[in-house]
Amino acid sequence: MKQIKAIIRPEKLSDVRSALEELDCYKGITMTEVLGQGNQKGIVRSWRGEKYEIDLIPKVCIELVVRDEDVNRIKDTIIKNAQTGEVGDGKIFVINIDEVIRIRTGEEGLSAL
Amino acid sequence: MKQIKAIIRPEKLSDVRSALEELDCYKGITMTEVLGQGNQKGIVRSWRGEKYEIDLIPKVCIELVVRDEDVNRIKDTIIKNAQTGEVGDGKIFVINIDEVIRIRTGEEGLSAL
Amino acid sequence: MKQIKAIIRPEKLSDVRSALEELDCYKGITMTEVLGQGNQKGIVRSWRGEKYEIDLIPKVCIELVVRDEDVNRIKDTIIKNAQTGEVGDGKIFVINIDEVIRIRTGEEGLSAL
Amino acid sequence: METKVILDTLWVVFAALLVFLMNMGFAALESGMCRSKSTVNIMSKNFIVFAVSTLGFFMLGWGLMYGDGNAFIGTKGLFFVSGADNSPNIGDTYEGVYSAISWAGVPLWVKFFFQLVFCGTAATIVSGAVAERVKYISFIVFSFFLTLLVYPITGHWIWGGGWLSQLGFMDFAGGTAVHSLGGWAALSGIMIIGPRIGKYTKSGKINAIPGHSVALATIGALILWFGWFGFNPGSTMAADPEAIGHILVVTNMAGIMGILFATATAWIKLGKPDISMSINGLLAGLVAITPGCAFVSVPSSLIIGALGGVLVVFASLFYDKMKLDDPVGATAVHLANGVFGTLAVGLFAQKGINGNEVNGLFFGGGLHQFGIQAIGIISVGVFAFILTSFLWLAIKYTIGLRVSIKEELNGLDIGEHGNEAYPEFIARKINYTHLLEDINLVEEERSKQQVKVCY
Amino acid sequence: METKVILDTLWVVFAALLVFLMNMGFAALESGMCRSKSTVNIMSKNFIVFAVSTLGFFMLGWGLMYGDGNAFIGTKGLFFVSGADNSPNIGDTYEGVYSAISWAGVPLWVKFFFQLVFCGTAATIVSGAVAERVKYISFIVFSFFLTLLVYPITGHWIWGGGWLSQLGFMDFAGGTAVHSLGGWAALSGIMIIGPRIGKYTKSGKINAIPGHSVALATIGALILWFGWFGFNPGSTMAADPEAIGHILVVTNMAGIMGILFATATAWIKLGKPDISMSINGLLAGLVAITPGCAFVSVPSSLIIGALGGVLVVFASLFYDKMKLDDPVGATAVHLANGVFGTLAVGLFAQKGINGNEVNGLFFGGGLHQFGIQAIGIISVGVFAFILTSFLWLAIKYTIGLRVSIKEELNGLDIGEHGNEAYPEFIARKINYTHLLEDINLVEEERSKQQVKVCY
Amino acid sequence: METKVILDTLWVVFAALLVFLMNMGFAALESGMCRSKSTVNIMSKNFIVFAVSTLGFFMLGWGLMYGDGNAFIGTKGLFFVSGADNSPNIGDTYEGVYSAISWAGVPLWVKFFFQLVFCGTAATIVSGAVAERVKYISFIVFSFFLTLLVYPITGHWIWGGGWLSQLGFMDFAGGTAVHSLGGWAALSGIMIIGPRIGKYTKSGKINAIPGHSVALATIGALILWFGWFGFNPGSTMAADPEAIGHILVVTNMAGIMGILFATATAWIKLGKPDISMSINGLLAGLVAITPGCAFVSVPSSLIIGALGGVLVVFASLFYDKMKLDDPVGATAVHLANGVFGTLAVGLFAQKGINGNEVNGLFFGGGLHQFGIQAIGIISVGVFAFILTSFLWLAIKYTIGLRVSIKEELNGLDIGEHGNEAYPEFIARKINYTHLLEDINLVEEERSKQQVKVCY
Ligand SMILES: Nc1ncnc2c1ncn2[C@@H]1O[C@H](COP(=O)(O)OP(=O)(O)O)[C@@H](O)[C@H]1O
Ligand SMILES: Nc1ncnc2c1ncn2[C@@H]1O[C@H](COP(=O)(O)OP(=O)(O)O)[C@@H](O)[C@H]1O
Ligand SMILES: Nc1ncnc2c1ncn2[C@@H]1O[C@H](COP(=O)(O)OP(=O)(O)O)[C@@H](O)[C@H]1O
Repeated sequence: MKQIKAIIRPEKLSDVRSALEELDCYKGITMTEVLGQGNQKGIVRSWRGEKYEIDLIPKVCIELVVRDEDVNRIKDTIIKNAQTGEVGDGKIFVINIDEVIRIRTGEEGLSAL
Repeated sequence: MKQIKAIIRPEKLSDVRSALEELDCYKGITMTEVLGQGNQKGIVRSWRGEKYEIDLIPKVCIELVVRDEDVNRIKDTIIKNAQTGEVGDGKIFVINIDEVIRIRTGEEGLSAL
Repeated sequence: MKQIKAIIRPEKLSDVRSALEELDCYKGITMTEVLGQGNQKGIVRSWRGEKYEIDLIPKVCIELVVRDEDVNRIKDTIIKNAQTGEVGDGKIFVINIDEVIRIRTGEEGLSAL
Repeated sequence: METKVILDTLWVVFAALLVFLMNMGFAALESGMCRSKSTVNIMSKNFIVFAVSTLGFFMLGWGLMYGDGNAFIGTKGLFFVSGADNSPNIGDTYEGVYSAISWAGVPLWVKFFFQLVFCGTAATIVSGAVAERVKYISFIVFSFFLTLLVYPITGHWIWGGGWLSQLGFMDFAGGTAVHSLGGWAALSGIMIIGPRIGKYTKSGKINAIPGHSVALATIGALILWFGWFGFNPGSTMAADPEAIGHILVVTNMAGIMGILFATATAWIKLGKPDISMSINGLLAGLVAITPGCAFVSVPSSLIIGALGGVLVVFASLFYDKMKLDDPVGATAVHLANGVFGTLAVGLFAQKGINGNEVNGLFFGGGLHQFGIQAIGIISVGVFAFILTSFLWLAIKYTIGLRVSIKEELNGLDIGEHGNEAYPEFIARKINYTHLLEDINLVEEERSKQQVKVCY
Repeated sequence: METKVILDTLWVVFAALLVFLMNMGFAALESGMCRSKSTVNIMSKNFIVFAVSTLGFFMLGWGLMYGDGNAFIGTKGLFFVSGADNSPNIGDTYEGVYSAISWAGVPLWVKFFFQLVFCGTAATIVSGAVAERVKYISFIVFSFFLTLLVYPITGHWIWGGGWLSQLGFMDFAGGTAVHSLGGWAALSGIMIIGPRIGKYTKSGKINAIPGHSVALATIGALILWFGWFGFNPGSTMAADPEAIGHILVVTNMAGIMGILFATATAWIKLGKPDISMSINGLLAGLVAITPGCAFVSVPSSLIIGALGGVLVVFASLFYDKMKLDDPVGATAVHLANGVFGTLAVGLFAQKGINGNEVNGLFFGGGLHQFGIQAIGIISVGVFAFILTSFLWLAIKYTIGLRVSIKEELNGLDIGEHGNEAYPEFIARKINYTHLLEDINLVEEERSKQQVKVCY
Repeated sequence: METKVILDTLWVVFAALLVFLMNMGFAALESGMCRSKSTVNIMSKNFIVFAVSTLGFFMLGWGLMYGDGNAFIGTKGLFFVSGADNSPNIGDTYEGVYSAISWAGVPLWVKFFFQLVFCGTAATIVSGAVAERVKYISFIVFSFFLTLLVYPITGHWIWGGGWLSQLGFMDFAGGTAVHSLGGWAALSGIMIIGPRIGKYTKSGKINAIPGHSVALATIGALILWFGWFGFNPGSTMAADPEAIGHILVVTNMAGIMGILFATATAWIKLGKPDISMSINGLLAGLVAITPGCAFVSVPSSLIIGALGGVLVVFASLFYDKMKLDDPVGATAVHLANGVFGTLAVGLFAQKGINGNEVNGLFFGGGLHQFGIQAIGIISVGVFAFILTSFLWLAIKYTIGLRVSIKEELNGLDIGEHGNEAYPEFIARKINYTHLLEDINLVEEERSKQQVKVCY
């Protein structure tokens, strides 16, 4: 099994999620609010006359653990729906998962997804 | 070494943590507030007469990096204490860790845990 | 490619980030607010006459995905700038990454970093 | 007499300051009912709006409204409240150009300040309706002309000796002069500016956009309730114990019935006692009683408040169905209930209450007064709607009315003000919008560039 | 005379509105001191409680309290404040059925409104104590009967010409009539409803449940302080300069000594100057001075306030030890200090202050007045505690008193109201409860089903 | 006469309570403008400061300020406001030791309370300037001596019959007596305590430290605006309709021009209409008009307010350039504009306005009055700056002035109070400081230990 971890724009989450939900290999998702920095520039703010730059930009990190054979479909769906073509669209990382357990039942492996 | 990453119910964190703390192989924990979606249904809210559903449910993600031989004990302790039997109890993922370093001392490997 | 995941003190983030930005192998970073517990003691607070301890301490988790050959330089830079020598400086974990994709372009592999 | 002037002045100043505090109430209510990414903008709007209103009303508004003149506008002592005036003299001893308000036995500046806070209220009403998308400078310009021109003219008709007051139109504390006027300006605004991105989808779905802080909103509502005890009883502009006591109780009764009935209506119709509806219910009841508070009995006020509470729930749903996006329900509260309350005077007014000489329909007065009320409502409505539409459009085609899509998505706080309201707290975007589904993007197809940079 | 009526009316209206604003103070204080998942619920309770109180007090409460009748209840002019009354006539010229309050020379509706805001305060006190677990509808029903029945009856004894007032019981601004009465209703409530889940464990541990916003709580406390300057000085119900000045200063002195001594006590006993204790100290001092503010000297007020400040800290710890979970300390503030302050009148009262004719124990008056005060406290306490216990139990066994465990864990905001107070901010649950350790689950063993669905 | 006493008392009490409410305004403003990790501390300071001020002003302050005595201090009736006094008698009929304020025809305790709230304001000003680093107990001690000693002495000079008032120094509502005095105390404080960690780096960079809640800050500002309508018009201490009306309008005009010009200045100079500057602009305008509000015309007030609004922006930038870290801009608002406004009296005063007999420079009065104003400003400034510097230093070398670096980094809320303001919300540290770059660490090199434990 693989964990697909994608850093995307918050505005795109809805589009990505509804596209994912239409895939039959979609089982679940876990999401975290993160801050990211890459090629995208930050925004300058000010307070009492002094400017400051927040170069960490709010992003959403979504994680899905899926069967090896589903990685590509999930990946493609994310890319298609999260892409705007502007700098800052984010990244997808794929990581190997050794084990999965469903806490409710104690099931392990693929059936726990 | 392995990273044990578990998505659990927030209400269960105390029970899980105090059980973990009694294990001698417990070294430390890192926790993140996440939102998750799986089989569990969301809750409908409303605002000014319109309903909306938040189908992402607040969960807590705990991560523990442990020696390979301790994975099972940790896993079992989490399952035992996080389980309610209701849909939405969460998942445990196990991921392989290549290296661990303790920043304070620069120690690497098992002694860094 | 490797993911370098470091749990550090929030106060140290600026120092670490500006040091990282000077490395030519630095491409981007994703950061999350986390709570951690290890050897460091928590702080006691009180409310209406009753004390309570928050033994989960606010930390920042930074994640960088880098080429295998850059792991050591990044690691060393983090250690050097995040270290105070006091308990609670945090940990660095290195995890193997199977794939990386840049959502904006669909590029895969090293060029996607 | 001297003592009476002092007493009246104390009362009017006290009441005026309560109304002034409504600025804080509106600021809290409106920002609490919108998203955190617009908090600085809403606070800024509500903060500067009284400054702008003061300027507008001082420069010309007061003169147009209360200056002696014709049935349509004041023409004397127009600028800077500088006409001849020997207040606090009243009646025959009054010499000056502001005779329409010469019945109030307080110094000129006290009159001015009291009228100013009412004018400011009308401007504030608009602020909430166009929130989260209007440009800061455009709102400032609009408010300036609203308080300089629009409010004073209809105000002249009603309170400044103009044709409606000659006709016998009854609007004690400003259900039409203040609330529905502000409501019309809000309505034309939301029609011209369009809904917030994410509110309505092409497929017809209405998305709820919950406010970011119920605490802030509720505090604001409680302050408004408090302020209304200056708004209505203060409109006596005289320390008349019986009238004050009566209006105080009548106002409160309508407010609480508004709460109870709006809460119950929401509970029954929507399944839960949604606090946003309870709050709107309070305000609905208070607005509804405003025009008639001095003319109706306590039992009537219970009925008026209750009807206001029911009305506001249905009005809110109606506006949403019409795809008129009003984040705080300003139109459902101030327009719908300002109109209803003004009509209610024609129904519930009773001879003898505080010296009132007119009976409404339900008390044997027939349809006469009801007709006059309707004429007032319609004429003010048509005039205000057209004039403010023109204003909004003029702004739209000169300095522009709405921020860019990108700025709206990121929040006006950063785009317009360079500030964040809560920079330390981690917020999530509740209302993840299906961008390409949004009705706003239809009209944007013409300007593809804009869509391009919208992310 | 006319001028005096106006002056008194202005003063009473001003004071009443300050007390009205305490609604906002309590709303902010109570929600700030509870968790974010209950904010909508607490705000809703504090918002609707004045509506319900108005209804209760209007329908019957006023009549029971101030209607002429016997030593126990009013029997004339019972319903809808509709008895004969020629206020603002006073003394011999008064003709009507509300003679107990005919000493106040203001119009009837002004009297009513002033008394109403006091009645509302008593109801609000209860709100905080049972917060975070009581069902919304149940609280509404309780408040209705509290203000319709309980508060007016004991109020009749004390202020309505009933047996306690005949006995010479002294309670100037409502230490017993308002505060300890509200406190008893709160106490019976928290005894019957039980503690919040997570507060006490079977092994005897007491868990702190910190409030979600100290900012909100402190703002609330400052507003309450402000409101108290209407509560106490306003109880003159007459614009008497000397009395107003005296009571103003005495009230403030007690409040500040309450702050200073509670802060110091917390600092010494608990190690840090915990702001929750400073806030409770202020309120303790203010409550403690309430019954005697017109009868004691400035130096005495310093002592009373200081004692109140110390008392509230120990009372808070005591209630917690007794496993009586009172999230905002309502009982420690209003009950303990309402009782203490009422007794203090018997100790510190001084002849000559504002026309007072009684000396307390410390000023040579012996134990006489102290005894009367004790009788009043006990009789009101016993009566109120029994009647409100009965009310709570009646509600418990009909519509139910407490939300389900599941709802309590998720927060009442979603369960009861379908709203979230801060939907955009990411919150963590501070008080991760060891669910199976919780004392609430003992009694649930009978109903296993409920435990099942609790997660 | 009796009626006049009542009227004046009502007015003074009303005004005093508005000023009292400024405590809440400052609490909200200051905590909103600082970081969330200091919220409990700031709220605590602003909460206890009125308690401490009451004690200080009651014990000795009042006596020093208003007791009969010499040109420098009062010497009679010094302690506990216990001197002979037959207020509300005035003029020749007055017998007592507080003759400097015997012109006000209200009871002694009313005078005391009114003066107390002004004294409290001066102390509150300091609170914001030294926020986020001062030890709680040290601030308490400082405030005690400020209100016991410093404020009363300069107050005696200006309002207590001392040498400045004999000289003809004009300060109607306390531009110098209250605002610039508080400003000087703040200035000496921030010079001695040093900037917050992270504010200035060794390389000369100035880091913005944004406030944690613009909502809280704006609400606070609106409450302060409201309170100022007690501060200025109330300083008549008499229910004089013309004066009240005039001062009300003049105060508001200066405030709104402050908003408009500060906003515009920020917009032009900094690129965006930063709300923190709009807020400071309001306060700047209000402070600037405070000393002259009874002596200048409405048009003059527009100019004074506008200048205040521009001044505050440049003053803020100037203080930052001087590495004087003032988190809320207290010095830019109260000191700079207190000085400017006091000078402005010498420029804009006009004979005839409210019985004023002096013309300022612009109205043909020459430099005479301007000179007197300058003398007053300088003498009060020098005296206050030296005395408060001495106080701060005395505290620094006894109980210590500043919390440890570690505590400052973690926030004073936990270190000083053991509380968290928002324990449930996940906050991030906006201003990640390059610790080793911070100018504070230079002076710490001596005490390496402290650096060691600082993380
Ligand atoms: N090497 C990296 N390691 C971890 N996160 C990264 C890395 N590079 C980019 N990111 C994340 O991806 C987000 C988008 O990257 P960015 O470089 O701004 O845009 P793009 O990928 O379109 O060039 C960043 O905000 C950051 O969260
Ligand atoms: N495939 C998955 N990938 C990532 N996270 C998942 C996945 N499936 C479930 N989760 C996480 O686990 C949580 C619980 O899962 P859910 O399916 O609701 O309950 P259960 O495991 O009891 O059937 C989800 O809220 C989500 O955070
Ligand atoms: N075994 C572990 N698994 C996951 N996170 C850990 C582990 N050990 C430590 N951490 C994280 O590292 C942080 C610092 O660890 P701690 O033991 O307190 O300090 P030190 O590493 O200096 O001894 C913890 O707060 C926690 O977030």
